[in-house]
Amino acid sequence: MKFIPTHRAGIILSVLIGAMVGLGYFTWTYAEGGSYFSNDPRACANCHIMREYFDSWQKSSHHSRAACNDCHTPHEFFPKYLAKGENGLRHSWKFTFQNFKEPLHITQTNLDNLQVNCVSCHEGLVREIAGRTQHGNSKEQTCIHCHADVGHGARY
Amino acid sequence: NVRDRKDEAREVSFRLADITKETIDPAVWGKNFPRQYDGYKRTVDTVRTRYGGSEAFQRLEAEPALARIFAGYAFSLDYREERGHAFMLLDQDMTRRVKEYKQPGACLHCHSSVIPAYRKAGDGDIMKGFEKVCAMPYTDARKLVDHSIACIDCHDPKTMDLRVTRPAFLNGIKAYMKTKGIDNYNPNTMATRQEMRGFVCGQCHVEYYFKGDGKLLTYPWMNGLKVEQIEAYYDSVGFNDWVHKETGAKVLKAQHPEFEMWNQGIHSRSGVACADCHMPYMRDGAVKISDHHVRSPILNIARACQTCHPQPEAEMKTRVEIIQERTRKLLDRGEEALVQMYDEVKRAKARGVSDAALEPALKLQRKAQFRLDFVAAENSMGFHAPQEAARILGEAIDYARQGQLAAATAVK
Amino acid sequence: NVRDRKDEAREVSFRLADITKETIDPAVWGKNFPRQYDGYKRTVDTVRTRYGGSEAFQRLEAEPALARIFAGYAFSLDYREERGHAFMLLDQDMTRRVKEYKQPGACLHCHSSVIPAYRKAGDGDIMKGFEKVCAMPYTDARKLVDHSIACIDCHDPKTMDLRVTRPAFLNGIKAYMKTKGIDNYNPNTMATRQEMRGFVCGQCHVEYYFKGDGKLLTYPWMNGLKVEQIEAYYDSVGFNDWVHKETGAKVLKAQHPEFEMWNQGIHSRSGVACADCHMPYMRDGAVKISDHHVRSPILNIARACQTCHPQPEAEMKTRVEIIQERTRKLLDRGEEALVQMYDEVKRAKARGVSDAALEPALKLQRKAQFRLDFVAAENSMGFHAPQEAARILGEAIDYARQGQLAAATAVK
Ligand code: HEC
Ligand code: HEC
Ligand code: HEC
Ligand code: HEC
Ligand code: HEC
Ligand code: HEC
Ligand code: HEC
Ligand code: HEC
Ligand code: HEC
Ligand code: HEC
Ligand code: HEC
Ligand code: HEC
Ligand code: HEC
Ligand code: HEC
Ligand SMILES: [Ca+2]
Ligand SMILES: [Ca+2]
Repeated sequence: MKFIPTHRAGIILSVLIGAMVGLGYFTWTYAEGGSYFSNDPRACANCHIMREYFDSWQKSSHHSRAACNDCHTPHEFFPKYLAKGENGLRHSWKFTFQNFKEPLHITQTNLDNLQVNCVSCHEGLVREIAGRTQHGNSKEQTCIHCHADVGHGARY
Repeated sequence: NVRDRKDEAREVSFRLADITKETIDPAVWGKNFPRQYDGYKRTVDTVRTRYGGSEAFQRLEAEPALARIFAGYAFSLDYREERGHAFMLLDQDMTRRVKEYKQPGACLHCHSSVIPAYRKAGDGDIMKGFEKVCAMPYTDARKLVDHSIACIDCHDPKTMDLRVTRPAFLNGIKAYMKTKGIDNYNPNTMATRQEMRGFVCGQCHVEYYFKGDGKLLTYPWMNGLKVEQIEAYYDSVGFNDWVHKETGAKVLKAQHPEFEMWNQGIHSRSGVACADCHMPYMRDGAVKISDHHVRSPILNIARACQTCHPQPEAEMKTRVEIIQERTRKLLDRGEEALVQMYDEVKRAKARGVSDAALEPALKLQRKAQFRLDFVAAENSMGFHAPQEAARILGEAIDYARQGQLAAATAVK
Repeated sequence: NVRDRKDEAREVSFRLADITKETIDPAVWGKNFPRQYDGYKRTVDTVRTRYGGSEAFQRLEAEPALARIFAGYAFSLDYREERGHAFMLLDQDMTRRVKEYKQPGACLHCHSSVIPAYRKAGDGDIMKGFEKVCAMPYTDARKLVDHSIACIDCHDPKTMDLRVTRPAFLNGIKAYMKTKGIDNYNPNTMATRQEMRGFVCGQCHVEYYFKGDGKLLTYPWMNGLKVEQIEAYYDSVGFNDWVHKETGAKVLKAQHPEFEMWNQGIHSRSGVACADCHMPYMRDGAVKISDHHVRSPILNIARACQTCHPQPEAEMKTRVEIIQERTRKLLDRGEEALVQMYDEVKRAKARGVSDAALEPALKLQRKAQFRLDFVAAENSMGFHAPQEAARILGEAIDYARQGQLAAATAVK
């Protein structure tokens, strides 16, 4: 399941970095987009709309075991910073222009990353059940199908 | 200690025994997968829950109206609460419905590990063997099998992936998918893993009938899975299970439509499959496995419900019971209406009303009876689709009372 | 932009205006809480949903059976879909039920910001004033109020905490809590915040009747909140709303039992209150506020449902519609049964059957009619408690058909 940074990923990364520079000072710094490169959960909460996720994470079963990035970004170096760049840019942009839909909902790509992360920490335990696919149909059974509350507590 | 656990975790699937598509005996599979085999063996347990569980009590005694509802049919002789998978072949052998009635080989499709027998009977062609065995007398076909459900019925012996093998299901699901515009549906290549976690059970936990003289086991899903769609199919082919002894109505019996009802419920819409509740994951040493002790989730609420529902166990149990009690009360009401209808029909006959004049009443009986039974024979007492179960019973009551009225006002 | 938003987050509540327990005018409150006031004003919107929404169409036209069901009662003249809170006083003034019938001051309890008027009429004692105003003719009482629901009806003017003020609710909930073994229940001191998010609505969205000659507005919860418990109370005090014109039955009308039905549903069991769906949190700049545009959640699925249910909007809409459609179909069935029952009673009368002989049929009509209306008059088309709604309708159908049968077989 190791993610090998491909040539394409590299190109995207450079384009993204270029775009970020282009976006200029305001969006990135004032909206604290740089927070994305920190591993400190408080950095995420720099944006007030991340606040409730920070709060709920603190009350969740994983607050002493996993921080935001442990679940939400790939663990390997290149994919990690690619994801952070992509997310950071998109989120900063949307935050600045307030054009996102609420309630927030995790994207499919980030959901896939999340799944990989659950499995990577819990590999031993779930080796019998994870990674099993159905005849070429790669649709996994996701962990959060049952454990939706691990990161942020129960929804209600 | 930790080291032990880590070691344990590594040796999850030893491949001691060689498993082929002919290996029925679960003990052999169990050499490779002892944890799952352990659970599987525990389906011999017998514990009762309020409306379910695994004690084979006589339903006809618990609910005397049933004897009249099934008057003239084998079910009025012997009809029990079902129990664990371990008993399926034994219970079929022992029921008075088999001992005192002639049954076809079709019965074995869902009560035994039958695929190798089909393969053999069909000279390698399972579908052909299936057709052949269906038509045989039960006693003859019985000699071809010797095991109730086994690992091979749900698993691919090479990959251990889930797969479905039952011919009647393969035909049925293909017909059903066609109603949704999907041609040539093959679950083994087209279903997601989560879907397979329901389909493997849908192989058997479904409404069925024996089609024509060949007694071909058929799932009546050509119009859809809802009760009125199934009824419409039976009407269109002019099928009836038996003639009601008290009234002479041509009636239908519903059998365990768990798959069909679950399909109408909110859990199925949310992608929650049978295995999620009836085979929840459990921790066994350092690994998590599927609990192969298939049983009532009420006996295992912590694992079956609480990963998704954080409420306390007692609360989850109460939720189930509220749903089941509402269903049970409507069922009682429906049974009373049916029985009163029979009385009315008998009074009409005593008055000398002709069969022709009673025809409308008997047609209504057919509708009422099938709906009532669709809920009564479904084994979750409404839980798999609470509002749908209540809706169906509301219709059953309506038709039964209309039938009663038709009989009461029929003129000779 | 971001700077604005950061600033905004800081200045949540300015206190510009002074608010007292006599301040009805929401515009004054609005000075301190402009965001909530903005939403509040939007309840003038009129948008229709499949089974609800805020367009005041004539229900009697949409559903012709209703005119027969309410035969002889004011509701057979004018009965509309309700609309937003802004219209409550206007709609009461305009209905032919008020214009062409004599109504008591009791009506104003739920259609106006009436507490200061009660206080005045009771010389400082709200409960006494309430009793007095209930007994007045509508036209006289009407002069005491001049505003539909206002901030003061749900909020404590000092703390802005939720509170309930309506005397009939305070009496009703006290009686209900007594059935659960809790004496002297006072929601304003004993309820949790989450409970209050339902109680403020339960002040008005409930079944009621006018007790005795004093027309005292009363919530019939002395045995509990379920339909048969309410019916038992009415039976025990010998109450009926009117005499059915076609049959002569003494019947009951149910009115908007949202609070009672919601109480039977899974959302209420899970602690999900009215405000969670009908006044969901919304972000206004950097602050989160409760959306004071109280309306159908179908028009606001993202906020009303998706905080708890991650499924797509279209899926959530479909879920609601599946539930509502099942309810609607059973309702249709129930209405048909009722109407056919009336016909049967009329035929019996034409045959010369005595009133005494028809008594059993008419008793059944009362039961059927109250149950049917309990679901029909509840404004969520079954959504607030899907299985319970279907159960009640199943019973309604049963009683209506039994009544029809009783009439058909009654001998003179
Ligand atoms: C243990 C894993 C885990 C940790 C740690 C974690 N999250 Fe999450 N997060 C999740 C899961 C799982 C979801 C998706 C929930 C769902 O779809 O039900 C999610 C969803 C989200 C969402 C989108 C909202 C949604 O419901 O889809 C945001 C925003 C978010 N997390 C932010 C954070 C922040 C900020 C932190 C750190 C303070 C954090 N998360 C820590 C697991 C985690
Ligand atoms: C610049 C402000 C800001 C910061 C800092 C921030 N977020 Fe977000 N976040 C947003 C906005 C805006 C959205 C909504 C984006 C959308 O709807 O597409 C969002 C959405 C999300 C989502 C759900 C949507 C998705 O893309 O999957 C997740 C998960 C998330 N953030 C996690 C994080 C984590 C983890 C951090 C810290 C590493 C973080 N956020 C820091 C503003 C921020
Ligand atoms: C950074 C590592 C890490 C990540 C990522 C992670 N976990 Fe965990 N998780 C742990 C640790 C450590 C524990 C506690 C020890 C244990 O039980 O293994 C734990 C405990 C759990 C538990 C048992 C306690 C509880 O909350 O019920 C569950 C279930 C669980 N994790 C599921 C998940 C899921 C699902 C994800 C992905 C959304 C996830 N974990 C992501 C490290 C992680
Ligand atoms: C969300 C959980 C859930 C799902 C999904 C589910 N069931 Fe059930 N099932 C239950 C509950 C709860 C009962 C009631 C058990 C009782 O009364 O003891 C039940 C009862 C049953 C029974 C009777 C058990 C007994 O004790 O006699 C059978 C058989 C059954 N289900 C089969 C199925 C099949 C087949 C499927 C999928 C098509 C399915 N179930 C899906 C929860 C579920
Ligand atoms: C080969 C046919 C077949 C398949 C496949 C099958 N079942 Fe069964 N099941 C049966 C029969 C037959 C019985 C009744 C056995 C008896 O009463 O002797 C039964 C009984 C049950 C019971 C009742 C147990 C009790 O304690 O009362 C449950 C629950 C159940 N099955 C669930 C499932 C689930 C879940 C699946 C899929 C994971 C499944 N079944 C797959 C045929 C099958
Ligand atoms: C389509 C699959 C299927 C077929 C075909 C089938 N069964 Fe079953 N049978 C089941 C399932 C599933 C159960 C458990 C659920 C239940 O009892 O409702 C069961 C339960 C039983 C039971 C135990 C409960 C009871 O009813 O007393 C008996 C006995 C039985 N079957 C006999 C038969 C006989 C005889 C036939 C042939 C006429 C037959 N079965 C055909 C699936 C099937
Ligand atoms: C279909 C439901 C389901 C899915 C999907 C699922 N789990 Fe679980 N999980 C459970 C149940 C049930 C338990 C409790 C087992 C027990 O108590 O024996 C559990 C327990 C756990 C535990 C805690 C074990 C312990 O006792 O400490 C962890 C960690 C965990 N799961 C991780 C995962 C991960 C990672 C995934 C995805 C690969 C996953 N789960 C997918 C149902 C599920
Ligand atoms: C009634 C159907 C059924 C029968 C019979 C059955 N299994 Fe399973 N088995 C399942 C289901 C469902 C899963 C979960 C698969 C998934 O999630 O993809 C499963 C999973 C497994 C797994 C994967 C790990 C796990 O526990 O989830 C193994 C190994 C396994 N079964 C072995 C066996 C063995 C050995 C037998 C016979 C003793 C057996 N099974 C009989 C339905 C069955
Ligand atoms: C894999 C997740 C999962 C499992 C396991 C599960 N549920 Fe659910 N349940 C859901 C979802 C999803 C819903 C739909 C509502 C929602 O979206 O929250 C739901 C809804 C319900 C409801 C409300 C619907 C209704 O019909 O009234 C009840 C009650 C319920 N579940 C009980 C149970 C019980 C009892 C069990 C165990 C036997 C169980 N559930 C197992 C996910 C699950
Ligand atoms: C879980 C969400 C939820 C809760 C909690 C809830 N409702 Fe509703 N309500 C709905 C939905 C969905 C509808 C259907 C709207 C439609 O058909 O347009 C509805 C309809 C209504 C309507 C009719 C609206 C219209 O458009 O005509 C009223 C009035 C109402 N509810 C009042 C209440 C009251 C009072 C409570 C608490 C006692 C309550 N509701 C609790 C979701 C909810
Ligand atoms: C003082 C009495 C009163 C209180 C308190 C009250 N309502 Fe109402 N509500 C009404 C009346 C009267 C109407 C109908 C107005 C009309 O048709 O003119 C109504 C209409 C509605 C509607 C229908 C709106 C539409 O668009 O059709 C909804 C939804 C609703 N109320 C929900 C609530 C909720 C939620 C609460 C509590 C937060 C609440 N109400 C509190 C009296 C009240
Ligand atoms: C217990 C509170 C309460 C009382 C008392 C009350 N109403 Fe209402 N009224 C409501 C609520 C809540 C609604 C919105 C829900 C609905 O229409 O079903 C409503 C809606 C209405 C409507 C608009 C819909 C329609 O029915 O045409 C009219 C008109 C109306 N009421 C008139 C009256 C009259 C006249 C009286 C006195 C005889 C009265 N109300 C007494 C709470 C009340
Ligand atoms: C039908 C009842 C009702 C009416 C009328 C009403 N509110 Fe509210 N209001 C609520 C509810 C419910 C809440 C949520 C309170 C909670 O969660 O504790 C609320 C919350 C608030 C809050 C707290 C912040 C927030 O938004 O959650 C303020 C401020 C407020 N309302 C102001 C007003 C003003 C100003 C008016 C008149 C223009 C008004 N309200 C009319 C029911 C009402
Ligand atoms: C505050 C949380 C919350 C909100 C808001 C909410 N729900 Fe739910 N919903 C629940 C819970 C809790 C359940 C019960 C099942 C469970 O435990 O998952 C549930 C169950 C359901 C079910 C299955 C039960 C049934 O009766 O079939 C449906 C459908 C549903 N919700 C739809 C909605 C819709 C539509 C809305 C918005 C109008 C909504 N919900 C708003 C929490 C919520
Ligand atoms: Ca059983
Ligand atoms: Ca409306």
